[in-house]
Amino acid sequence: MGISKIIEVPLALELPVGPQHPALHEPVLLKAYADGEEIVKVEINTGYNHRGIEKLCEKNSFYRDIFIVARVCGICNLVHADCYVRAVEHILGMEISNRAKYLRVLAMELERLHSHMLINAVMAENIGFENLFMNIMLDREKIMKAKEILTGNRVLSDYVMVGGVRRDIDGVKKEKIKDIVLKTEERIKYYKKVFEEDTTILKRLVDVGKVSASDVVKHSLVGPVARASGVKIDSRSSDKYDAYGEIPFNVITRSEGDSWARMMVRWDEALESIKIALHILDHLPSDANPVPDEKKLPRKIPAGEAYTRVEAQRGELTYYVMSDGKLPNPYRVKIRTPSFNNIISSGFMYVGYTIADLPVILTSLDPCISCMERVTIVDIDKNVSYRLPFKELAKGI
Amino acid sequence: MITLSSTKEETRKTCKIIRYSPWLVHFNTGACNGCDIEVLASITPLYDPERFGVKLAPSIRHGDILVVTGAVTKKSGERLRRLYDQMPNPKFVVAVGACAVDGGVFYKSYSVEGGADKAVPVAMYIPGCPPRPEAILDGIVKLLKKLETGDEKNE
Amino acid sequence: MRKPKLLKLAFENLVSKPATIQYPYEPTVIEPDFRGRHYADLNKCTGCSLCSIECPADTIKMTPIPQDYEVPKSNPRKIYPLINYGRCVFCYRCITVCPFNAYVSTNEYRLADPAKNDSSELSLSTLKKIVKEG
Amino acid sequence: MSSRLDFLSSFTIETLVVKPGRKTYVVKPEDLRSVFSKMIEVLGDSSFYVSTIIGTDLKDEGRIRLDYYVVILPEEETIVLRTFIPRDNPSIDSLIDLIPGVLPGECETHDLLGVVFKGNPFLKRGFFVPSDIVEQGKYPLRKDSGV
Repeated sequence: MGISKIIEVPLALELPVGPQHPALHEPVLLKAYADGEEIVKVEINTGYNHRGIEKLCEKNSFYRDIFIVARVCGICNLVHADCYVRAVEHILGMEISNRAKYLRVLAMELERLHSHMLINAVMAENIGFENLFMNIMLDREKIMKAKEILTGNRVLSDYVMVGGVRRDIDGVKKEKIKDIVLKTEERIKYYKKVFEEDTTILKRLVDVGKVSASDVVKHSLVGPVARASGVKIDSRSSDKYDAYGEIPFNVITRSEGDSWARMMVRWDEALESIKIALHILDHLPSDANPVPDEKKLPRKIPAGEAYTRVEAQRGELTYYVMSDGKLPNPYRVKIRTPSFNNIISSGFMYVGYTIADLPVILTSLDPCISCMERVTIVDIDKNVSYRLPFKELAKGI
Repeated sequence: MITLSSTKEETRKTCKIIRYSPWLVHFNTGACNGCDIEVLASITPLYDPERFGVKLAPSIRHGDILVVTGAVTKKSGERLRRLYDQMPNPKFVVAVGACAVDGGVFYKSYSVEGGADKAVPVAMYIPGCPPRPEAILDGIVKLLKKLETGDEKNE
Repeated sequence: MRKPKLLKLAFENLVSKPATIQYPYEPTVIEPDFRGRHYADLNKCTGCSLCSIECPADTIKMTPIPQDYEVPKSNPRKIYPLINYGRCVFCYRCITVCPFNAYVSTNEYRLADPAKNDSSELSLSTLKKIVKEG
Repeated sequence: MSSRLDFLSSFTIETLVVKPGRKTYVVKPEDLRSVFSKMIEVLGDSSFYVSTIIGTDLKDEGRIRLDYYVVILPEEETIVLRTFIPRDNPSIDSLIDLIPGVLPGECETHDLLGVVFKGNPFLKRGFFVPSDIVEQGKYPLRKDSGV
């Protein structure tokens, strides 16, 4: 019996970064197959965070969905609620007052600020810079206080309602938020300087997880991940929703395309958000009462469909809401979150880097697993010499 | 297996071990990570839980209190049970947030078991969506105080 | 030689006030309109159960008022909203949608409890107990 | 911008608008692949990206509707390519080799709605839908799934 097949069996280490892991704050299982130190293949295995939100949205009425949809992701909850509410307003053909638009943009920019500070703090923690993590989180508490003053709750702000916002802002609150934002501005400038000069950060982040512009577009990566590779996409400047048409701001892009560039794009965007917030606090129009009377909102939603885009902290977030006019529930709600594209097709980014770079690259994509939890991913080996780990050999080819 | 409601004397003796330095292990069973960033914020120097000896344990084997956030999805429910069995005795579970206490807004969904008490025995519930960092610390301090008095009823 | 900047920072931190708030002994500043514990004031509540329909987490159950309480005439069906704080997400939808503004909201946030509690004793405290004669 | 897209008119059956102002082209499912390969040819493969694939189960019409939302890059304009496929055994050919970015959308539509994308080797059932739903062979987003 001749030898039919020779199987070259290298010792490929299969490293499960399990659903419970000090570095990961959310349940995702990264199975990294590494040959020695170099990562050969990453199998991203999810399913731990799937809560069936789209089916749940079909079972609840339009107004109850605002609060379910806001709980898709804790860090970007206001952006989800705002995008969903604008979709319902397009179906209803309802116009909202200018003041409500400005207040929505102010709340979203405060949320972008604290989200960018959080992901930079988690990146500092993952590369072992514990002290910087503690300092950034300390300053982030001030932004949470500003958000609590504006919307009434620190994280999940339930601030948006069909037809406007749920709380108005008076002079005292405006002053409090203003000096909090001004104090945070110099702190962020200081942290940006630390990220530019500190040798440990530069060694760990520069030239790690490099992505070219054409790869970004082919894999439809969005948000700071795309802008760090020179692709200029930003829903705020293209869709000009809410009050972004009247507020001067510029889209930040860099060209290096590695993890360090992604972090610097986030710091620059944080400074940009501060400029927007200060501009809003100075030019807040007072044309009408932004708080709609929730007792008189229409019960019956006419048939129709709407597709709205919004620039969440991690990229372009889109909502598709369709109502068939008969039921008070939506017929179909489709949520496509930025992490859905960024994490799932990012298997190709890890190939060629060492195991120590795995958490760095994953954190530089700003993973929001609770956003991403829609689908399963399977191993993507991109033109890599296929090596047979023991486990798959046992399963039989 | 010594749990809360075995003999009162035993509970008080064993709980004296962890009363001064309870180490937390945080497991997110399908949460919207609102509660996770609040747990993270409560570890930072502003609230400084190290005054009570509270610290994030590096691995589950060193943990005393398992902080569960999130509506337990069916798939991460098995991982929660396995994690609970891996913890050394005496062990307690704190359910943080409306989703972990009773399922929150997702309790009717098809892929959610709803509430941590359907998978593991829970010692302390901290409602709120998300509870403030002070509320989380307040819950843990209440659990520690309850351990001293040892007047434990529920399993 | 970039090192002295670190020394300056270290010295700054040495003299600056500690950033920690001694939480249980020194209360942290809570905004007056923070969304905390809330319960129904049964003098105004008419038992229309609109709040339990609108609650996104279905935590409000309309339960009958026990016998030994004086029920105002405006509540014919003698039922009141019972909020199960375990599942409540504190979105204040019930407060904004209640046609009679019958909800009392506080910014109380320390709700940790070994058992899942609800708003029964708070709501019933708004009613007068019937004094048993003899 | 519309001048570059008039090659679409040869494929479209009808055009409509999804609020607010997204031009929609209804195409037949068989020539979806040729539409995208022509788009790569005309626009170049790094000047548009597929933002999302939305599958909707139209139970009373007995059809499943698939919308491909494509963002044209320099001006970031969103256009929609809409196809209808029969509901009983829905299958359409995959675009995974032309555009790697459709992988998440196709995997999700397969796992939630049961649409088979011919040629996509990565379709797996039941990694994120809990295992008891998979055994019952149900697709959660179908209207009659009774989940």
